[in-house]
Amino acid sequence: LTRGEDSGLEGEIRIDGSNTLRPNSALVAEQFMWENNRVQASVSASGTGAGFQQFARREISLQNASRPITDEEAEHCRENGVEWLELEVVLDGIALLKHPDNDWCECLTVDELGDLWERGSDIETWADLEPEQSDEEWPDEEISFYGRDAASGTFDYFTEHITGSVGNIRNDYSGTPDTNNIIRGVRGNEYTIGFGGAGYYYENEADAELIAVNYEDGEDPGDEWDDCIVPTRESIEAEAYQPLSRPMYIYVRRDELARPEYREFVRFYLENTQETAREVQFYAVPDETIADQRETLEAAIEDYT
Amino acid sequence: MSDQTDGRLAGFRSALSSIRPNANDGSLTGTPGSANTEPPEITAASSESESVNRQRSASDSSASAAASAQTAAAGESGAGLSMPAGDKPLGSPRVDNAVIEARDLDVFYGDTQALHGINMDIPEKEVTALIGPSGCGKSTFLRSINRMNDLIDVARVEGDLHFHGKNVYEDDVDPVALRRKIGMVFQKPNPFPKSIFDNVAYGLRVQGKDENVEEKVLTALERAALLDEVEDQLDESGLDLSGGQQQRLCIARAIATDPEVILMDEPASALDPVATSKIEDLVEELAQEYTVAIVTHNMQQAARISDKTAVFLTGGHLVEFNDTSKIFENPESDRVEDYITGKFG
Amino acid sequence: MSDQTDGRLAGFRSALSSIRPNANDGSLTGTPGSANTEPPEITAASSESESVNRQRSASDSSASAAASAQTAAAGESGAGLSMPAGDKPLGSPRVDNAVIEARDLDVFYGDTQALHGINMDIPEKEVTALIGPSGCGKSTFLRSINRMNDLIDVARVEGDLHFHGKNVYEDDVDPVALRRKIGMVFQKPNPFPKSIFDNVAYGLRVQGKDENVEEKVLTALERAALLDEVEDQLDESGLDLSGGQQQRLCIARAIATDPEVILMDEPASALDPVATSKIEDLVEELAQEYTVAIVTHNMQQAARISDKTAVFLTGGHLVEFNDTSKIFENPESDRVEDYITGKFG
Amino acid sequence: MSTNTDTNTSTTTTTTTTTTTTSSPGGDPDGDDLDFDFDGSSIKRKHQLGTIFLGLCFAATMVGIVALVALLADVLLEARGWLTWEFLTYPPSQIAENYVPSNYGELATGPGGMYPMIIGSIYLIIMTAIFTLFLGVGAAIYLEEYAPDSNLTRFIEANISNLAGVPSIVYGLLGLAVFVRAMQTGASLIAGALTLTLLILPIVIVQSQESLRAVPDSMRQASYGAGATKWQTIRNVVLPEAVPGIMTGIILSLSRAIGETAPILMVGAATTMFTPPDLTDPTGSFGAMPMQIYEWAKMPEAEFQHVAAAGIVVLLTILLLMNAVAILIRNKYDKRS
Amino acid sequence: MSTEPIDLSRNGNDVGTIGDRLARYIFFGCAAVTVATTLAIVLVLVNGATDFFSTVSLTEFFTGTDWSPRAADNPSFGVLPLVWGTMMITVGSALIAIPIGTLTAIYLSEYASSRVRRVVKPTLEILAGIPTIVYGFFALSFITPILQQIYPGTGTFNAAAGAIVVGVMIIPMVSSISEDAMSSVPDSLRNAAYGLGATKFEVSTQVVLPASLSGILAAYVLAISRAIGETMAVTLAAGALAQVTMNPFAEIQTMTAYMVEIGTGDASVGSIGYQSLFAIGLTLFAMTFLMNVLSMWIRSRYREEYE
Ligand SMILES: Nc1ncnc2c1ncn2[C@@H]1O[C@H](COP(=O)(O)OP(=O)(O)OP(=O)(O)O)[C@@H](O)[C@H]1O
Ligand SMILES: Nc1ncnc2c1ncn2[C@@H]1O[C@H](COP(=O)(O)OP(=O)(O)OP(=O)(O)O)[C@@H](O)[C@H]1O
Ligand SMILES: [Mg+2]
Ligand SMILES: [Mg+2]
Ligand SMILES: O=P([O-])([O-])[O-]
Repeated sequence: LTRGEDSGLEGEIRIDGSNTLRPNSALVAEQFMWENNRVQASVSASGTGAGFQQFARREISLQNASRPITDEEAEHCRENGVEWLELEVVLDGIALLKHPDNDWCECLTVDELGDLWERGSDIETWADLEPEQSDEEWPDEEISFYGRDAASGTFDYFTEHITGSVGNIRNDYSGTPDTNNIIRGVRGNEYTIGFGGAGYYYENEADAELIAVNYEDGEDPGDEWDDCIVPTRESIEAEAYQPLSRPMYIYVRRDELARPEYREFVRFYLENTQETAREVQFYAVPDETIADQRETLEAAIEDYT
Repeated sequence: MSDQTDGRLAGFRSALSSIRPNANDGSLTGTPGSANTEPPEITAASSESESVNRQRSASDSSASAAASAQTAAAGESGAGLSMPAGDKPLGSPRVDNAVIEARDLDVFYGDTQALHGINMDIPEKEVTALIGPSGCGKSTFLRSINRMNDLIDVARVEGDLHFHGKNVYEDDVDPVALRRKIGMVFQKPNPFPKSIFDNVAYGLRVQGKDENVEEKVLTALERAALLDEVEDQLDESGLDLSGGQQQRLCIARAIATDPEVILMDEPASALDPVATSKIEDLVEELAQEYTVAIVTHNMQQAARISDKTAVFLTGGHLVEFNDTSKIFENPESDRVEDYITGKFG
Repeated sequence: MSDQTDGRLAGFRSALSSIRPNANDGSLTGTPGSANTEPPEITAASSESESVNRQRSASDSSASAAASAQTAAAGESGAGLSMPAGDKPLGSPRVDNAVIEARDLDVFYGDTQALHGINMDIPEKEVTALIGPSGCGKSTFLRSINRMNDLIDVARVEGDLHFHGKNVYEDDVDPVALRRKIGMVFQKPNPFPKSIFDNVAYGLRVQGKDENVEEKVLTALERAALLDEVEDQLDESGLDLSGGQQQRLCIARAIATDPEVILMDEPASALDPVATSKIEDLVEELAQEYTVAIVTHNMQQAARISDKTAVFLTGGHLVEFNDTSKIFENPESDRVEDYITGKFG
Repeated sequence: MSTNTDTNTSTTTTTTTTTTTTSSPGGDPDGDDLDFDFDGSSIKRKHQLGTIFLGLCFAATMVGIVALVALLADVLLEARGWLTWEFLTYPPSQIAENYVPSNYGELATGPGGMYPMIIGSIYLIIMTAIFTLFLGVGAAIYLEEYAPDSNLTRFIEANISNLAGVPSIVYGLLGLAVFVRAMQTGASLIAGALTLTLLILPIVIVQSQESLRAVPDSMRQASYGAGATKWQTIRNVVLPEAVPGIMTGIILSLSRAIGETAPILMVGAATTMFTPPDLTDPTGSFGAMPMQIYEWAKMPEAEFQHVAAAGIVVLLTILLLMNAVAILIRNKYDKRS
Repeated sequence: MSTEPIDLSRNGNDVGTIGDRLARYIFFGCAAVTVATTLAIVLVLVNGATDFFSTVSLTEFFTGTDWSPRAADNPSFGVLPLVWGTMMITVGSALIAIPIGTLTAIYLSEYASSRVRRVVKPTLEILAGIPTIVYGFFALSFITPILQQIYPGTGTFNAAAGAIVVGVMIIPMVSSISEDAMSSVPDSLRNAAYGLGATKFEVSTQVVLPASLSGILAAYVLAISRAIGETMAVTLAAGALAQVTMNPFAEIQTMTAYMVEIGTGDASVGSIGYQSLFAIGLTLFAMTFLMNVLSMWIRSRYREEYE
């Protein structure tokens, strides 16, 4: 059984890395393969870090990354003579979620969030969390915590930007690799708070609501934005939802650009990623960024043909 | 109190049932001169059961004499085919002091009939031996006494079996209660994988006779002539004993609960001669207090230990029942004689 | 070349071993007048083995006569304990035309000894019957001839067994090669779950005798007196045949590869009389071309079909070996006489 | 008769112990005393207990059955309407709408399905079957036909029974460390198949041993007696006889392997495949059904729960078919013997 | 004739002999693979765990009550919460499977007709053959919603749902193996008890059950061992929150679920998170190994001898 069209291109492209970015790359690969059905672009998701290790060892040809490459990983690549191209392909917003019946907590500052989520936090109930100048009394009910698991880039990013260092998180939160489960967790209990990809929220709007974030220390996002910002397509693509929106990347191996099917695939990726990002609950990077990256790519391709 | 009345009436009732034509068995009704057609005046007899028994056995012996004459003639004409008419065995199947009375007892396994209209009594406090070739239904008969046949899915019993005058196949009889009165010892020693003590105590505990268990266990072991050998190892597993000891353990287990009747199905067939003779001594001993029915393959054994002997022959027929001495010295049936002298079977 | 020399010397060596006192068996050494103290001049004989055999058998008969006299006396004093001295059987265990010669053959299963110093020959193209009570080691001896005992983990063989003068227990003998010369038929018919044709062809195929398979199969079936009955169903499973046919099929399978010797371990014991008599006819037929050794429980059978008979008795001793007519008409040992007349065993 | 009934009622009101004492005068087996408890009224309590116990046992049995029915019904209900021919024959998609049958007509690409994973699983199972057939049967033959009764043999057998109890995820870890990393096969079909092979090997060995043991010794003797060597005997007589049993065991083990998720997950099965893995390139990447189901179950859109259920139905169907084949083989074999 | 030289030597007749000798070594090699597998498992696990324990002390690992392996500035590696999670699932599933499985076995062996047994036993065995991921799905889509109806505080992920599905999964292990053990109790023992006036209930519980105890206990141990190592069902159903809690309706994380988390997540080779995989794997292996040894010991210690 063969599906799709035969463009004459043929070969295997192994993609691995971020769990978070996987759906986007998978969708791009899927669409690419409908047009080039003799190219086998397989997507695995062993995580950004594990992916970079394989990338450096040339075991894979394209790496999904939910964060930029670290110095250590870059060093590793250089040792093996792997040269790469970093392409920003999607934006993600990390949403803070609450139960639909929770009408007391609308907005939290980053500091409040830090106090709430940090390791050893003594905030146990919503009443503990209640800001001084609140209109309403917050219930004296224990909060339950959900979030992405410690093995995810989402987790790394969230902890780094909310509690100040990677991995600094209270140890009674429930971490899961499946954001869906976070939504289910939130839906199951009125006093839950959770964090996870914003896109998942929009798939399950009936089950959860968003908590807005007030980034007092950050750049002023501009006049059109309130202090309390919820992750929406506009707020994220305008990078106003801070600090919880972030770009994600693919890393392309320059030497692989010699292969026509690989070349075509990367081109195809940049062409389609804005659209696919939205389909898999991410947000599109700005047009200018895409245009710039195309030029970089074409230049690199020049070198290898 | 009423139970006692029941017991006293049992003899009468059994007498009644023994002369009632068996509606199930059409073949009987037509048999001329059969004991079943005895004049019904006995039904009127409402005296004590003992006297009923006596009366009956008197009439029976005349009947059986007639039957035996008839069979003897048949036996000459076609050996191997002669059957006592109307499933009435030769000899004297009625005894005065019967505890168990089988009346036209048929047993079927699925479609095959393993016992054909058995009529015989088992006398109290005597040893009754059941002999016959393999497959003739001895075990089947034994098992039908304490309703162990209930445990075989395909087994079906028709006819009556009276225990103290009560038909044990009536609906209101609980086989569990019955088996507490009628103990059983099996062909292969089958001690539980428990200690010797617990093996013997098992029946007591199950039957709720929890007082003086220790004393009762020791008495039972003593009576089973095993106590001396196992006194020091009552806590050890019953499986560690030798075959003969195991079988005596099973006998001790059976008598510990003080049943009235003990059924033994070839209790010595798995044992060596020494163990066998111990068991034989024991059986004779037991007969002083218990009613014993014993199946054996071994003719000499039957001759040695039993008071009465029932000879079954192939096909599930009881051919002759009489005093053991009579059976072994001068059987009425030729086929029995052939069997006993080893000419066939 | 050395093999050949070996073969020629075998007769000599076996003669030597037969007179060597059995060091393992202390009880024997003290026996006065035992055959073991024969003058050693035979060891000097280095002529061709045939002549050695002749010579030996002559001296043996005198020895056995002495032994038999002795045993007869012993037999009267304590039946069941008399053993021929020095494991030397009564009768004439040496034959002129021996194909197989056992010399002081002991077989052990673990610690228990199943055969004690067997000395006997199996003559060529005759039927040799092995009889004796159950458990006396007949099967064990048969299996030690073609080294089927190798397949039993606990079995251990000591002493020599010569096949055409070659000791089959020497290190350089391949049991597989040996079994290709010595076929075997078992107590229970054991055809393979293959077609009749493939059953018979099996031996041919494993032995690489792949030419004219069809012809050979048909010939074997013919010789086994089975061809007529199965001609039309050669492709059907061997398991669909009757017991007697299956056993003839097994015989056909054994002879298809044209072995020299055929060992049969109670080949008819699982069969009915009709099938048995067919097998018996067949055995007599086979003896025209093959050397046959047959174990049987059935004395009449041994008497009917065999030329020589070896009588084993309990404990794994070969008590007497002689012409069948001699054994059945006038055995030297009283115990053999008792056994044959059914007085024991 | 009526008096008898009266006795019944009176005895039920009394306690068991007192009834026992009245109905069996201790130490007096005198036959004249006919005070029998024929109807078992003194043990009524025990009979009631027995009835309750039987009820409990029956209820317990039903728990398992009901759970099975509930599980199958749950999966089937969730999958209803989502399991189509297209689902079986198209590659998977990231877009939930692609799986909705009513959308099929208006899709830009094509319907979503699990075709490459079905084929991937089948390839995985074929390779696993080849490895286990060779290793499992070989080991069983060694243990049954060759091994001496030695300490080494006993050690090997104890080791096999221990291996049967090692959790599947530990095998995954083993596969990851040994095949993927040390032997450099990468996250490939061959690494998956080898891992699954090691996982089911102990079960296959034990079942093959049983089948070999069931071949009557008379067959072996007949063969040796005909002058066959050991290997000829094994190949021509023992194996053909044992094959049905061995096949049953292997198929049942494979049906376990085909549903195993943890090992192939550790080994790194791909989650997106457009075309089936290439059997001629065993070091290429691979996908398999359970991995895909796990992936779908983790997807955010609620629709994917149904897609996962549809995938489960496909997996269970294949699994039950394999079981059915095993049972057929066993039944055929049983009839023969 | 009888002196004609005869060649019975090995080389003289070479049909199949080479294959014969080769076969032995090949088959031994196959059997040796199983030993190599065990060796490899131990080596891989010990090797990885050694790296882990060069950073983390054994005391911390086995006595710590906080499992935060990924915390950047102050990770802590107390395995207790994971072991606790595994224990909750194991004990919970045993509480379900042992009584239900045993009663089922008694029903099948002592009460059911052979026709019922022939149908019910393999039907139940299907339960053990269903992929564990399906159980995970079943827990999320069926069991947990029911639990939430009964006890509203139930979390989306909870130990109870995990324990229930694992319990259901191992019922057939208990029931089938126990039933085999009970059926192999000879009828003579039953007859002995019936002959003494025992009721069916007494025969089943006082005779058959004790007589088949070793088989039944071995079944329990095997089932528990399976529950300890169960992975996908608990990963999906019980969650990923490593905590020590008494509340069965709260989320927990088992050792196996943690391994899946690391296995699918972003643990790079050489990182402490990756190494912890092997430390946990080794602990898991040790636990199931002990269970196996226990089961072998039970079998040999209490081997039934009826004769
Ligand atoms: N459980 C059973 N199911 C079917 N048929 C049975 C069963 N038990 C016995 N039979 C058949 O009933 C007949 C009588 O069997 P029974 O065991 O009573 O004979 P027996 O006289 O005790 O023989 P033996 O001396 O060999 O013990 C036999 O034909 C036997 O095959
Ligand atoms: N495989 C074995 N392992 C241990 N002992 C054995 C084995 N085979 C036979 N024996 C013992 O060796 C002795 C001789 O056995 P063998 O089978 O040779 O007797 P037999 O004369 O053939 O008896 P039968 O006529 O019953 O077949 C017996 O005591 C037997 O118990
Ligand atoms: Mg019997
Ligand atoms: Mg024999
Ligand atoms: O899988 P990650 O994107 O969280 O590394």
